[in-house]
Amino acid sequence: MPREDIAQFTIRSVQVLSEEEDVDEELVPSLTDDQLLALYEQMKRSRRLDERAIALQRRGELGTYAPAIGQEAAQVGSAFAMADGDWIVPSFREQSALLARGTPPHKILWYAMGMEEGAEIPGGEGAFPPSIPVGTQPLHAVGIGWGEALQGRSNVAVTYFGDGATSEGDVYEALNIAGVYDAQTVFVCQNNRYAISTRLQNQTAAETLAQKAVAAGIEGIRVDGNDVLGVYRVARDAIEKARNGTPVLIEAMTYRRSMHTTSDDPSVYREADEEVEWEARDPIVRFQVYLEDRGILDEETKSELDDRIESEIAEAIDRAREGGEDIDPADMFRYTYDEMTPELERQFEAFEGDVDG
Amino acid sequence: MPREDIAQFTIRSVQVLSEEEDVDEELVPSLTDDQLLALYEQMKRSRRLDERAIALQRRGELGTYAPAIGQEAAQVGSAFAMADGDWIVPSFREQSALLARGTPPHKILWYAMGMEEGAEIPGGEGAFPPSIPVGTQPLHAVGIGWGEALQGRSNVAVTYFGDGATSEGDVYEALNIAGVYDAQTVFVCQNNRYAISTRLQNQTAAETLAQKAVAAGIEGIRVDGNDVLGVYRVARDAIEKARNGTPVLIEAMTYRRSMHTTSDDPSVYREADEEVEWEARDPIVRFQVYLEDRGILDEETKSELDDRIESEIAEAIDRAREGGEDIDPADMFRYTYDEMTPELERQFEAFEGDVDG
Amino acid sequence: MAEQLRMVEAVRETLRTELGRDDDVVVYGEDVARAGGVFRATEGLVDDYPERVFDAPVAESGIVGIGVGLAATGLRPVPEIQFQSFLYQGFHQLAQHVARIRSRTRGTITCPMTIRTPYGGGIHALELHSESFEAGFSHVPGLKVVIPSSPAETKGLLTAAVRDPDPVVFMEPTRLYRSFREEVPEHHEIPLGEARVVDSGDDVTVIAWGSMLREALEAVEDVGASAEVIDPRTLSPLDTATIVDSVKKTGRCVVVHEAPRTAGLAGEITARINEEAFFYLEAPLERVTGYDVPVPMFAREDDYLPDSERIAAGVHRALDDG
Amino acid sequence: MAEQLRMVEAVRETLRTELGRDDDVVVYGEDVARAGGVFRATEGLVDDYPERVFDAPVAESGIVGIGVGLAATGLRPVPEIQFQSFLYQGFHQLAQHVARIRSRTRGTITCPMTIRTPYGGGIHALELHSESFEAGFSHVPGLKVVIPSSPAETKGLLTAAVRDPDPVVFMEPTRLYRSFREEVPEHHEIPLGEARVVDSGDDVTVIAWGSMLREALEAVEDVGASAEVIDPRTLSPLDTATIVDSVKKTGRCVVVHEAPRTAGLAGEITARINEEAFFYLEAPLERVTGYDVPVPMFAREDDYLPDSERIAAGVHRALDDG
Ligand SMILES: Cc1ncc(C[n+]2csc(CCOP(=O)(O)OP(=O)(O)O)c2C)c(N)n1
Ligand SMILES: Cc1ncc(C[n+]2csc(CCOP(=O)(O)OP(=O)(O)O)c2C)c(N)n1
Ligand SMILES: [Mg+2]
Ligand SMILES: [Mg+2]
Repeated sequence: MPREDIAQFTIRSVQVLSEEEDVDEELVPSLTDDQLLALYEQMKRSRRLDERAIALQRRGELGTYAPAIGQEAAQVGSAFAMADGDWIVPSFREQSALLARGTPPHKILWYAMGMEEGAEIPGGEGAFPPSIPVGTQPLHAVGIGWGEALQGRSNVAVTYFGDGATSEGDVYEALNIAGVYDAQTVFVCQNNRYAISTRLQNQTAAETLAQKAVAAGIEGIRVDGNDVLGVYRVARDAIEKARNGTPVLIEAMTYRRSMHTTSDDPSVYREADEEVEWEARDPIVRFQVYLEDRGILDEETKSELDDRIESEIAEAIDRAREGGEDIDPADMFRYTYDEMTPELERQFEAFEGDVDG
Repeated sequence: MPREDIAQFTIRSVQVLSEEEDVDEELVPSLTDDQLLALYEQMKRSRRLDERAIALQRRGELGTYAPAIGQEAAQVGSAFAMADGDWIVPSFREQSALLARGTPPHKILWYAMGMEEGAEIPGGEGAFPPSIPVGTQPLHAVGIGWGEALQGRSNVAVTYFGDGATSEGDVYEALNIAGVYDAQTVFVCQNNRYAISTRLQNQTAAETLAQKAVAAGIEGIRVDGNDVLGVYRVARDAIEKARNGTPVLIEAMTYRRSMHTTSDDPSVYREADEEVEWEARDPIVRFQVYLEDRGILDEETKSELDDRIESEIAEAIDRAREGGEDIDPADMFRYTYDEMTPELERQFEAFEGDVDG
Repeated sequence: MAEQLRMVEAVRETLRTELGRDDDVVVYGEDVARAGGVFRATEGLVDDYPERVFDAPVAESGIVGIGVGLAATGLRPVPEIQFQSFLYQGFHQLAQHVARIRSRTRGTITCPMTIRTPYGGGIHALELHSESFEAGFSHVPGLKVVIPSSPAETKGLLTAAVRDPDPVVFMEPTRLYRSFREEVPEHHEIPLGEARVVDSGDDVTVIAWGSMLREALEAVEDVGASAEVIDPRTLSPLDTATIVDSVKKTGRCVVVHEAPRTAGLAGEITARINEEAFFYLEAPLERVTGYDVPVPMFAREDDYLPDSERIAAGVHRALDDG
Repeated sequence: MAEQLRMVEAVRETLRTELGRDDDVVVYGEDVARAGGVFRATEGLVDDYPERVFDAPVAESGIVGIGVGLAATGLRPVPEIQFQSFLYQGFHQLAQHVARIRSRTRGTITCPMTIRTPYGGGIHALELHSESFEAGFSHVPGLKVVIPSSPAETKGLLTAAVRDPDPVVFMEPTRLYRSFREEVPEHHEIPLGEARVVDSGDDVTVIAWGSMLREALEAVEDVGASAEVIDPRTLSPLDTATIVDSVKKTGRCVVVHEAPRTAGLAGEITARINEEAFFYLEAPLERVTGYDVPVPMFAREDDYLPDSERIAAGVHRALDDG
């Protein structure tokens, strides 16, 4: 065996609905018209929430906000493939996925208003709140995917992170441990080409991010992340595998069309041309044309749907504002431990009396 | 592009001198007889130091010691491929490599006697001291490999770590950053099949460790780590690449023939059979037969060489013992900062006076 | 039925009991299953509970991080970090998630995880095998920090830790693992947050934990003073009341720890005493601690570690001053 | 020639000067080159020094760890960690290597690295963007910890940090980045380890750093007491002498910090004062600090952070007691 090729790996890329509106008939998932419309609606809902949120932030009503604009297909397509009991473990830009999994929009706004109420997940909802430290949450998803397996349940955890996150040791540890423990976990990496200002070539020498899976000995696959049908298809297959103890990494190729967060100014580090180019490749537009071509979406349905979203979000904003008015700052003392410690109680009393340090 | 294979990776394994003493004539490095003997001698030196060290530890003269027995070819072969000015960045089991790079054996003993003197590297020696926290030192090697490049120098850093270390996020970060910065760094992973008691299948689902390189977009290659000629050959090529800004990961397949450290009892977690099997595959024996077959090594040379090593190590032990007698504990205050801080000075005075806390 | 056990055996028996008592308990960590842990603290557990005792890859951030997920599914993770210094590899998971998941989700997701980890000096171990970072962990709100000082205490405190609804960093002094046996009751739970008055006395209060407690007791005997010796046991939350009551009585106090002095817990304890017993103090509070240097390698370790002699000198100063 | 600069500009100009002065200085970190840093602290530097200013992958352990290697080759790494909480990702590299490489190699390998990192609350940032772990870093021997409180101080201290032969964690209060301008001399170096007496007074000593200094000054003015206000500037090594001298004069002291109280540096400072000025103390030392809770999200942040009002209350207590 002097010189021998001992292992070979292939990274495959999948697309179901192309930019030219061609469809891979073999791969196209069999979804009812209602399901197809639901996918569309969820993307629109997220887009609209983002637009309103950016405006609210500009008016000082929200804190730093990270829009998902342009990434809706990657998130909604994958979230849609999840089943009851499955867990979503997001990063900080996953409102599309969270909305699709049932998080009410006012909670997303509360989170952006700096309120823990927005990170409060009533038990059994199968969701984790946003995770700010980049790349840390995939480990939680591995713990969940393993924990479900240990308890003989078939629920999976689907976790989201970005291209930049793949440089963090934690993400690698998560992939690797998932492989060792056959964790019921799916990793969705949204490669939106930027980590704040940093492009992929300054993040890694790897040609694809799907190949990060090779190091962990798990499956990796790439999908056109602006193709909601492709994402759904790939995610559904991955989730099925994960349910059977085979973790999968999905790299969804997409583009962050908006700013990193409302604190960011992309014009400092990228050309407007590029943004224009990607505007044309918008995932919602691509899917809308598909639905229209097939007569699933007409003008009437569209405007009904837009109106519904508009009023839902308006309601959510009202609810968020109301909730924001009467938060109790003393809660910080109540939720640090199950029971307040004596020292905390002392500090709490001082806080209430506003006398002690 | 609906379904497309977009990236392909092959892991190659190399062996030059087989267990059956066959040689791959095309790959065999052109080394002089003296060089071949030097390779042999370095392996023997390390083996003998380990044997004496284990005995010294048993007598209470040393602290915890991690023998490299069985891994000499992986270390000596790679260290031998380094040039003047290159850096070695070891883990805690690299006495074979360190000796081959010129670290005097009494320093290795000092280190095992719990003396910082054993980790003292006179400037310009191009070596880092042992690194105890698993997987942390490859990052230092990346900093060195990048730092040399930034300063227009061609020196490379060769860093060593084990199979277990590949599970640490730091090792992945090191590989990945090396790829981004074209660091002049070679990563030598000694896959000795165990991380203390833990076998590879509990460490990762990856079939090979060389494929960890794929995630970083750098080159990965496997070599028979018990074949000193193969290791030398692969390391020499890797070092040349690294010198030109292409980092390489080498997985050297070997076996830890002895205990993890002198605190460990391998019989708790592995069968004696396995150890016996690997005794027969000892890297020194394989190379010795090769040298004997080719008339490069005869009994006389061998016993000369054994004697030389014996007396060298005896001297090193004497020197280590002497040095151990008069260490100054107050050094701990002197080397914390460039200049002692006022508080440390206070503590130092108390220490000297032995009065204050 | 009480048994004579060493500390390491007390750890093992406690884990065995808890694994048996509660199906949700999961033990994992580097080398804890097949080899039974590098100190043999988990020896044999995998034989009895193969479905809930696991070896882990060498990845401390992973070990800590997955605990957050395991807990979310209803399990009670009890990982081991092989040595306390390697918990630094997972410090971000600890501070960013483990400690905060309850507060940021208003109690809807919690992390009842107990991270066991050997710590401290005195066994001539390798570099970075002898650190004591209890002050750093105690500075992270949301965590509890516990250090036992004897086999029976280990049983009582580890039992409480595993059952606690909050995350606990449970630091086990390696030096005491095998140093002595004592009677350990089969069922024994010591509430977290309660200090133990080990010895009563009137002239000076001496506070010490982990392996320093024995040194302190020895020092006090050498000095021959009437000392009240207190083992806080839980460093966070600290039982201030017991300490303050004692100092109100004695008026003098010595705090001992192995960790470096600066920003160590002796400072915190001093501050609490200062705040609550200032007018009872007759002399400056004394700190007997590790020096502000990296814990040296073991040839110099004995010179670094506080011992009964240095503590005795501290007690003398506390008694003589003022 | 002195200029009117904001703190963030003072950082930038100092880095520019040091890059120009010393070819060994290398600046790197997430988004520091192309975008000039998320706070624009490194804006334009890559244009002037393209060979020594680099964007880094999102990998904080890597950023800290490679610094050890860069330094070994003779460079002076000045990385930025985007927010202080994310230095936790590299805490092991910091504690296991950066802080120890000098002592373990007896000075033959050193790490003159300055890790700049924005810290602290007050700008309504996201979760984990507002922590203050100066106590934890100060508990690691071998590191220096520096916090400036104004643009001019930033210039002087950062200059000294970059030139220092030891590793420095340089924590920049985000709240002050753009809050005010002041005259900043072009050449200015403030020796590390020296506190600044910001205001002289006789009745009480008030110690505060970072953005808390301004709150303290406001509090003191509100109270109308004759207060000596001290900014330690370097938290490790701490200038005990200046603090102790002041407390010997005033007999009363308030220590302020944003970090949680337990195991925070107010405890350490209390202990040092207790040790060296005990017999001068007329009242208990007061701590005005963050609460022992995870820094809440920003809707509750103002309730968490000490402000002039809480500090004033502390000053009143210090003055009234005893
Ligand atoms: C551990 C950590 N380091 C740094 C940051 C600051 N930061 C926030 S987002 C971000 C870039 C993330 O890029 P990517 O993973 O591609 O996600 P995206 O923002 O594109 O969705 C950085 C560096 C952080 N939040 N956490
Ligand atoms: C960060 C860290 N975690 C855990 C340990 C304890 N430990 C020492 S060696 C070792 C196993 C290392 O295995 P491997 O990388 O294969 O190297 P080998 O011992 O086989 O040479 C472990 C877990 C450590 N020293 N550092
Ligand atoms: Mg991105
Ligand atoms: Mg190994």
